[in-house]
Order: sequence, then structure tokens, then C-alpha cells
Amino acid sequence: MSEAAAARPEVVPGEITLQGVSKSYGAIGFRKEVVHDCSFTIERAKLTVMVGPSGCGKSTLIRLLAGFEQPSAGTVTLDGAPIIGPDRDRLVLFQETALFPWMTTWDNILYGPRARGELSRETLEFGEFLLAKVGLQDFRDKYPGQLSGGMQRRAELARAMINNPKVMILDEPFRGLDAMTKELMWEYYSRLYEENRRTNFFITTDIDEAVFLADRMLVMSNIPTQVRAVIDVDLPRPRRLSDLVESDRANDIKKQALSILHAEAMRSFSRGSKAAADFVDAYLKRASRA
Amino acid sequence: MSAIARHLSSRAFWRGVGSIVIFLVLWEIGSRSKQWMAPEFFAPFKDVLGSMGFKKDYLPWIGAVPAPSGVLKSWVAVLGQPGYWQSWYMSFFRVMGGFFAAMLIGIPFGLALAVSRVAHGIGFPVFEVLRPIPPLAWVPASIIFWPTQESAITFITFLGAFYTIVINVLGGARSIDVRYFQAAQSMGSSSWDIFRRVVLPGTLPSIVVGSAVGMGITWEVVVAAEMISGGGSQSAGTGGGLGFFIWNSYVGGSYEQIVVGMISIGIAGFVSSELLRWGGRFVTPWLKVR
Amino acid sequence: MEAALGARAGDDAIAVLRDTTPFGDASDAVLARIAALARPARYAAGERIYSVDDVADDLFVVVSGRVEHVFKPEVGAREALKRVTRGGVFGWAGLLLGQTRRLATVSATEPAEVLRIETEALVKLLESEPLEGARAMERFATMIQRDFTVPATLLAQVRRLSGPLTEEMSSLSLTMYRFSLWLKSPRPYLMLIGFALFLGFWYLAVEVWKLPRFREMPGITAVVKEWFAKSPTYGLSLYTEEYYKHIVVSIWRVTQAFFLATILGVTFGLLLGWSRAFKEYVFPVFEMLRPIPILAWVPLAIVMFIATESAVVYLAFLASFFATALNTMLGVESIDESYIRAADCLGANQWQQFQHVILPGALPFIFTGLQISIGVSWFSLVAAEMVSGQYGLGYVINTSYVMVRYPTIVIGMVTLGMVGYATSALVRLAGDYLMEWRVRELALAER
Amino acid sequence: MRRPPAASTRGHIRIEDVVKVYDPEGAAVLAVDHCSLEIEPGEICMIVGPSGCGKTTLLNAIAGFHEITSGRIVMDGEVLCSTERPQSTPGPDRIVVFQNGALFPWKSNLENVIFGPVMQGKLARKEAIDKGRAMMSDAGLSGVEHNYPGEVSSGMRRRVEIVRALMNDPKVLLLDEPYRALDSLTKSVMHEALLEIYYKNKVTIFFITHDLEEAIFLGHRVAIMTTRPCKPKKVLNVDIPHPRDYSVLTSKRFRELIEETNDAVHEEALKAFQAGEKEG
Repeated sequence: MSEAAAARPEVVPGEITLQGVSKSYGAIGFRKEVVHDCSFTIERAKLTVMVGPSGCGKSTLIRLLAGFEQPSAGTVTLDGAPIIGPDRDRLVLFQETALFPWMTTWDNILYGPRARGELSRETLEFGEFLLAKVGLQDFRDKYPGQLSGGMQRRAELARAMINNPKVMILDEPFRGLDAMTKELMWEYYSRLYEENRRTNFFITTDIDEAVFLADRMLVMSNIPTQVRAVIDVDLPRPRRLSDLVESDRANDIKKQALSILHAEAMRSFSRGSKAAADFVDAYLKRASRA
Repeated sequence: MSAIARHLSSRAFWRGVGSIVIFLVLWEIGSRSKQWMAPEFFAPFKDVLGSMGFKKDYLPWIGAVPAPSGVLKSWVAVLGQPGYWQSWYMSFFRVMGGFFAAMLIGIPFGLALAVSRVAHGIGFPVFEVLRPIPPLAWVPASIIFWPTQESAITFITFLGAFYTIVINVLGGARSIDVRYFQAAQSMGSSSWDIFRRVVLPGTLPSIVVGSAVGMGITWEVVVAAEMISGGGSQSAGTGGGLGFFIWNSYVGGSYEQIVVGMISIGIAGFVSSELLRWGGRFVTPWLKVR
Repeated sequence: MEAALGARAGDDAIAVLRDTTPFGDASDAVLARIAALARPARYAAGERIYSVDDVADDLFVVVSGRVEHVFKPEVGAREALKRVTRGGVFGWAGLLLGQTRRLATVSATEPAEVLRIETEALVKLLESEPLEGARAMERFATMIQRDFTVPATLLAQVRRLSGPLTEEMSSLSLTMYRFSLWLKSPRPYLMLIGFALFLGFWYLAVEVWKLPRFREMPGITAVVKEWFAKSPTYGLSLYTEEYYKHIVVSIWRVTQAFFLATILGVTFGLLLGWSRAFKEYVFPVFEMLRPIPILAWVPLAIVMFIATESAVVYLAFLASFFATALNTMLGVESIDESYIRAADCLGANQWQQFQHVILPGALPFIFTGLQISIGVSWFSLVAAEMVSGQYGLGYVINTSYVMVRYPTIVIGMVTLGMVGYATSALVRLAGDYLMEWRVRELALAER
Repeated sequence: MRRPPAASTRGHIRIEDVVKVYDPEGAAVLAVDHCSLEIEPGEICMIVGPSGCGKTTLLNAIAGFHEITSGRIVMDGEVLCSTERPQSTPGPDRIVVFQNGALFPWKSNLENVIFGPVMQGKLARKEAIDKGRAMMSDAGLSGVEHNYPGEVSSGMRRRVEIVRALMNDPKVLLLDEPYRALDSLTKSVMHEALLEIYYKNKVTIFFITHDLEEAIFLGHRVAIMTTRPCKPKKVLNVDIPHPRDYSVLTSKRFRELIEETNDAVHEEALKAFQAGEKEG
């Protein structure tokens, strides 16, 4: 598809750096720290995966990266410039699909360019290319409600890629899919990454998913979350599912990550009653939004 | 077997029909209690009724209600009279007037409350204070304020639907998941764009529900408004409309016509609500696909 | 072993305390007071600091060097051995409820310098600063749970000060917190503007500008004067006994109708939801009658009931009955099948399932129904009173129109609004009280 | 060595040639096709198969929620259901833990736990509370007795539900994909918690899942079912010794067992996928 390749604008990968970032919610007396002194870099053109126990503050980090919230301490910069608000350079795929249910798949994909008034011929062509790429040509006029979980995810990927963001942020996108579709999506997503090497930041609680996808793996602690370990995953690309099971290197990485994460998960689990802590947590979030 | 055939032959359907027939038969016997209680045999029973403070010569409550056969006869007679259809038209005209006014003012007001915090701060408390006052309590004030009786009754039907539509629109707009806003924002939508392509479509289902319920209430209100203003305890006014038709039948002593009026209003209310819900499905195609 | 450290040590102590998790973000004042409590100490390599079951008196903060902290097996820690370095805190057994003995043996693996803080003195100090104290205790719990792999049972014993962060956050303190937030936000001022606009327009339109249609309407000053007058011209004000008689009559009618509708409606709704056969027989008739507007029943009610009083109550009852029955049925049908199956498995018979699963499960829907029903019963009562009542607020509104006593119309309307709001608030309160589990769940889900 | 470690005698289930035909709106659908399976007393038997393949139908038949068309299910010599008596009556000897959980949200955790014995009148309320409190702290749930299920984490709700089941001293625990909604890390923690409880109570466990790793990590035996209509296609004896902990996940033997069964499960999943089975 050489002529379609021409229609595809050049991908300029971005780099995000976090320096001593902390985030806490609530007024004095109810203050609750969710992210504690986090410093790491999401390297340019790399697929960085952050893996940590559930409820450890990963989604708060995503809101900071996407610009929906500001850190209480420390700085978050994209290519040196501080992140102040949501922007097309950093697009987020949420855990539950955020496809607009009232728009057809095609209108969903074109949402970004249309909102910014950039509906040029090339963009439409690029849209067609992406629609074919995610294999949804004959679902073009269907509503998200008519698509399966896997298809919705692929449509959302296309909707993000048409805006040609510098960094793609994915928050546990394949959670909730059954085992079969999940593995298909792993292979599919790594093909997509390997083609244009855009900077990708992928968040998950599934170690196998992390080992299969990552170039670099950030292992996070329990709440308030901190980087516990950084593991370079030097498995060859393109990655294959069969390698994950057979390769010993993959298994060693998994063992290393598992030992840290399991202890963290046990801690977040034995943290006594969720009630008090989360009651305050839920309260603070609403208070900060009031 | 087609769905309808299956539904027709299902046990539940025949049970329903059976119970309606039994209901009508019991009603018939009950209202004819004056005749079959005439012979001496029932004398002791009548004394018991008398001692309990009920009228002696027929069963309590049901005895005073005209029999279904009588109602059918008078309905057939009434179908011929132009006055009957004229009252349908009058009520329909008042309901539609009030209802569309409520939609025209209620929907924007509800959306304004949902979108702007200031509007909500100013408008919502006043709205909440006025809401508990039942619409019919406004009848006298409305008669004083509005020049014609027509506009007075239409104002009351407007009030009936207005509160419901505003509450539903406000609730609907508020329940749109925050991630749709975040997705639209990060793809570069202006706030007007977000309103037009996220808030409005997102609230559409609640607008449909609100209007269907609002329509039901307008029919409830128009009956009473016509009774109170047209008829009511004063002298028989020009009035018109099904409410007045019922009141006039009562004043005129033809009780069968009261029941005819009641059933006509019931049908009118039911049909208009269903029409609205059916119309609503066209406006929200993405809902009916599931 | 004890070596005196000079004044310079004071700033050193504060620097170290700043590194620890529990006191990391304490204010300078509190930190200085804690540093004042701290007594420096120095240990040679291999020297034991304390062993299991010693009296747990002091808390330790490592300034330099490293110590080895080994839990006794009964503690059940996942990793018995823990190395503590600068900024690490150990010897916190004294902070656990009812724990007076050491839980571990600690010895310096290399020359180590520590700060010893008397536990009881520290707790008193933290209690004197409720906000920061609670904060520190919470951070202690986080630190223990994050750095020491102890089971939850031990963790739960960390002494909670009586500050706002205690476990039992009563709903009262939550409402106070919400109210304080509301006060701080711009909302109260906007509300005042809203009311000022509404009442201002009413006053100007009627009494000052005398706009065409507004002229005949009763002005706000007239209404207020009448309402608060000791001897009102039209005989109805806050001071007249008749005013309260009308209110009581109306409320009594609504109460009768509401309770009758609740008892009959809920039972009927439960039967509709609980047995399929009953529903197949009865529901079509119910649905046939429901669309008939309640107020179309007025003339028939007058005919059916000899006393107008029972006719009025019947109309209010009818409105509530339909709303309650329908919502109760929906409530029963909304109960997830697996709850009924779980009760089956656990050996509950039919009646026990009804009492422990069906009724509580349907309660949220039932109360939605009751909310609608109280509103609808006021709705129909007013009309019924206007058309046929002798007493009651509806009657007041209608007759004051007929007798051209316009201010009393408005008084009637406003009173009706207030009384209506009060009764539905009562129903909501009853709902929250009966369904405490739901109130907490909604609060947690941020609604 | 196939016998589970403790020679308990209760909860021996034999599924003999069971057939189940659904007929929604008249179109006869074969859900279970002559399925025969034997579950040893005190054993953890894992049932693995693609979603919608009829494994839940088997569980419902044992629990007594649905009837079977033909065949027999026998537990400890007593016929639960057969062609003549197609539906067995639910009872406290076979307790189900449901996929989306079935703790009564309006009862506190402790009230939930003591519901069974109190309803059956086996224990006075006082005794039930003491026993319930002891079992809950045993499972690491002390401190949440008086909270409502809605206030504790989903992982913890799962454990309360299992404790509620074990309070009735059942012969067999029927688990219907209980950890499906949890993220994989919490899942591995829950697996260890379940094994901890299992080692203390030695109850037979009939566990349905579509996650092969979960099956091999937990099970003494793993039955891989065909896609609809379901019948055991391959039965694997997991010879990894108990007690097991998370390090098993990266052990050599575990990976061999995964490789051995991976294609069998994938084949069925693909067939289900193509047959357009609704996901999940």
C-alpha cells in the first residue's frame, strides 16, 4: 500500500519526563497522598509499560500525563515543555471505551480532525487507510453498540492515530476482553507499534501482557505509588505469542517482576478494611472536583 | 412462528384477556346491584349496609358506578355528537400548546443548568422551591394573570410538563460519563463543539423519556384545569375540552358519560405518550440497535 | 553507649525526621517539638539494641549506619528479616493498641547512630495536634504496611487518635464536611442572587412598573403583610387558628391516603413481582386502569362516596397506589437472580427468602415509588379539595379566588409548597435510615 | 499419584452421560452432549472451556437450579438428579459462588456469613456469630465484619462469599468463574487465599474458568471441555505438589503443562470464536 503510505504523515515521537512528581487530594486533615515522589522517563519511540497492583494510583498518573490534573509537587514535561492541559499530542485510551455511542464508527474516527477543522482530503484518505488497517471497513456505519469489545478497541486506536499524537497513553485497554480476544489484541497492538514506532505508554496489571508488549517495564509499588524497579525487556521484535511461553528470557523477566509485584499486591490486599481509606479517597476526589 | 403469533398463543396473553373479561363481568354485576338486591331476601344485608353508613339499596361504591354495558351504549351515542369530538380537539390543542411550550423553554433551561455552574447556582434553588407547589394550585393565579381562559389552562399544562422535562434533561446531561468530555477535549474540541457533539446527543435519550412522562402529566393536568376553570363549583362556563365534558356530564346527571370521558382521556394520554416514545426511537437510533 | 550531641545535632535531628515517612510532611513547629523529645544514641557493629519481649518503651529513627530487624515467628510477617537504614523507623510496637512488649530483635550490623523517642511522649504530642497527629498516625500505618510485611490483623491495631481520620467517620461529620465545602463555594451567593431576582421581579412588575397583566396579581408586600398580620383582613395568617386547621386537614388527608396506598401498594406490588401467575392474571387490568388520569375520577368519586371527605382521600390514595405498586413490582423484578439462588443454596425457605432477600432487595425501588407517590398524592389532593372539599389548602386557594381575596391565594400556594417539600423530605429521610447500606455505597461511588 | 493429599471421603461426584437440551422459543439447542466426569472427594477439579460452551449448565445441574434432559449425577452415593428426577433440590451441601458475587448488599459481611446456619436453624445466632467471626479472621478478614459488602474491595468480597459458603460445611464448593472480573495481580493473590482456605477445610471444589493458567495453578485435575455442546475433551492430572504459591507460575513443570494443553484450549476457543459465540 505504497500510495497509502504517502498519505500517512510522518510520526514525530515525543518524550515525557516526570521529575519528583507527587499528587495528593483533599483539604488539610483529610489529605491523602496517591502518587509519592515519582521520577521516570517515557523514552522516545519506545513502548514503555507500567505494571502495578490495582488501586495503586496508576490512573492518577495517567490524568497527570494527559493534563486533566496538575501534580501537587514536581514537574511533568513533554519534550521539555511542561504539560498544562489535554492536547492532541498526548491521547488517552481509557479502560472502558470512550467511543461516542451516538456516532457511527466512521464519524468517531473523524472526530478529532473535524473538531479542529482539519478535514482535508489527505486526512480523509488517512482515515480510510486507518479504517482498513483496523479491519473495520464493513463496520463503517455501525454504532459502537453493535461492535464487539475487541472491535471497539481497534476503532478507538484508529480514532487516536488519525490525530497523529506524539505519545499514545493506554490505560488497561484490554481488560475485560476474554482470554482469546486479549491475546489476539496483544499481537495486533505490537504489530501496530512496530510499524510506526510512536512513543507508547501502556498501563496494565497483567504481567504477561507487560512482558509481551514492553521495550521498558516500570514496576510500581502499592499506594502511594512509586517506581519500584525498571526492567529493560530485550526480547526480539516482532514479538510472537509462542515466544512468550517458550523463551526463558521472557520467563526470567516475568519472575523478576512477579516477585516485586506479588509482595505489593499482598500489601494492597491486606491493607485492612477498604472502607475507611477509600471512603476518604472517594470523598477527596469529589471534594477536589466540587 | 412469527412473534405476534407466538405472543397470541402464549398462556400469559389468554390469562390477561380472561382477567379483563372477568373484571368487566364483575363490574356489570356490581353496578346492577340495585336490581338484584331488590327482592326481600336481601333485607337483612341492606340493614347491615345501612348500619355501616353506606347507602342501603346498592353495594357500596361499585353500586354507584354505571355498568359497562350502559357506558358502551352511551359511548356509541356520543360518538355521533360533534360536541364530543370538539372536546377532544379542545383538550388536545391545550395539551399540545402547553407541552411544546414546556419543551421549548424546559430543554434549554435544563441544559443551561447542567452546563454552567453559575446558571445552576442561580436558577436551580428557585426552581426547587417552586417545584413542590402542585400545578393545579396555580389555576386561580393563572386565571387572574392570563387574559383568556384558553391561555390560562395552557399555562397549567405547561407547568405540569415543565418540571418533569427540566429534571430529566438535567439528570441526563449530568450522567454523561466524564471520559467522553476528556476524550473530546484532548482531540481539540472547543467548548461549543463539545456541547453540540457530546452534551446534546448524550442528553437526547433523557429528553425523550422526560417528554413522554411530561406528556402523561399534561393530560392529568388538563382534565382538572378544565374542570376547575370551565366547570368546578362556579356556574357552567364555556370551558370545552374532555375535562369539562366529564364535569358537564356529572352536573347533567348522565353518569355513563362520565366514564366515557374518563376512558377517552385515558386513551388520549396513553396514545400520545406512546407516540412520543416511538418518535424518540428515531431520534436516538444508536439505542435501538442492541 | 550514650553520647551527647551538640546543638548542631538539633538541626541534624530535624533533617533526619524530615526523611522519615511518618513525619515527612509534618510542619516545622511539630517537627521541632519531636526533635526536642529525641535522645541521640550510638551503637557499635554487632551490638544488640533490643530483643523480643523487652518492654517496648522507645521508638527509634536511624540517623546513619544500618540495623537488622528480625520479627519473632508468632508475628507471622511474610519476610521476618528487614534492614533499616537512614530515615527508617523501627521499634514502633508501642504504637499498637495493647502492645507493651517488643515484637522483634534488633541489632546494629555496622556502627549505627540513632534517635530514641519515648513512645508515650510522642503519642501525647501528636494528640495535642489533632490534625497533624492523625496525619502522622495514618502515615505510620502506611509505612508499617509498606516497609514491614506484617499481616492485616497487626496493622489494624495502629492506635488511631481521636482526630477526623478515625475509622468510624459518622455520617454527621460527613454532612458537616459537605456543608463547610458548600459554604466555601460560590453557591450560597448565587442562590441569594437567584431569589433576589425572582422576588425583585415580582415586586417591581406588580407594584412598581404595574405591567399590563401583572397589575391584578397580588403584590409581594400585600402577601407578606397579610401572612404575618396579627389580624389579617381576609382572616388567614400565621397567627390565625384557621390557617393551621386547613394545613392539618390537608396533611391528615395525605397521610391517610399515603399510608393506605403504601400498605396496599407494596403488598400488591410484591405479589405482582413475586408470583408470575398472579402477574399474568392481574397486571393487564392494572395497566388498563393506570393511564386514566386520576383527576378524571373526581366526579365519579363524588358519586361513589357519600362523604366528600372520603372522596378526596380516595383520589389522593388512587394516585399513590398506582405509583407504589408499579415501583414495588419493578423492585422485586430488579433483584439479581443469583441472590435468590444463593439464598436457596444456603437453605432459606420461601418465607425466609421473602423476608431476607425479596423485601430488602426491592426496598430501593419501593422508596423511589414512595417519593413519587407522596408527590402525586399532594398533586391530586389539591385538585380534589378545589373541586369538592370543605377544608384544606386546595379549598382555601379556590375559595380565596372566588371571594377575590388574592393575597390568600398566594399564601395557600406557598404553604402548600412548603408542606409538600417537608413531607417528601420525611420520606427521603426514612429511606436513608432504612437503607444505610445504600447510603454508604452511593457515597463511596461518589454520588 | 492422583489421590489428593488428605483422604477425605465427602464430595465424591460422578457425572454419568448427562445430556441437556435447551429449547428457547422452540429451537432445540444441545448444550451438554453425553458428558461423563468423575470428581474425587476433597479434590480441586477445574473445568476449562470457551465462554458459552455449556460449563455453567453443568454447574447449575449439580446445584439444582436447572434440570437435565437425561443421564445421572450422583454425589457420595446419593442420586442428585437423573432422567426420572431431572432437577435436584438446592441445598447447603452444594454451595455456589457466583460470577458477579451474591453477597446480600443490605446485610453486613458478618450477617452474610452467618446467614446459612441461622436460616437452617443449625446454630443459634450467638454461636453462629462467634464461629463466623473466627472463620473470617482466619481468612484475614478481621476488621471488616461490620462493613457492608459494597464498602470493601471486590477481592475481599470474594473471600467473604467463600467463608459464607464454608460456614455451612458443604460437601462441594461450586465456583462459577469467581475471579473473572478481577485484574490479574489481585487474581494471583486471590488464588493463594483460596488455596489457604482449601488447605484448612479440605472441601471438594468444582471450579469453572476460561483461563488456562488459573486452572493449572489451582487444580489437581483439569478437564478441558469442547465448545458447545460441551463434553470433556481432555483430562489433565496436574502433578505439581501442593501447597503451591505464586512461584509455581514461573516453574518449568507449570510451563510444560501449559504448552501441553495450550493448543487444545486454543482450538476450542477458535471454534467458539468463529461460531460467533457471544464474548463472555
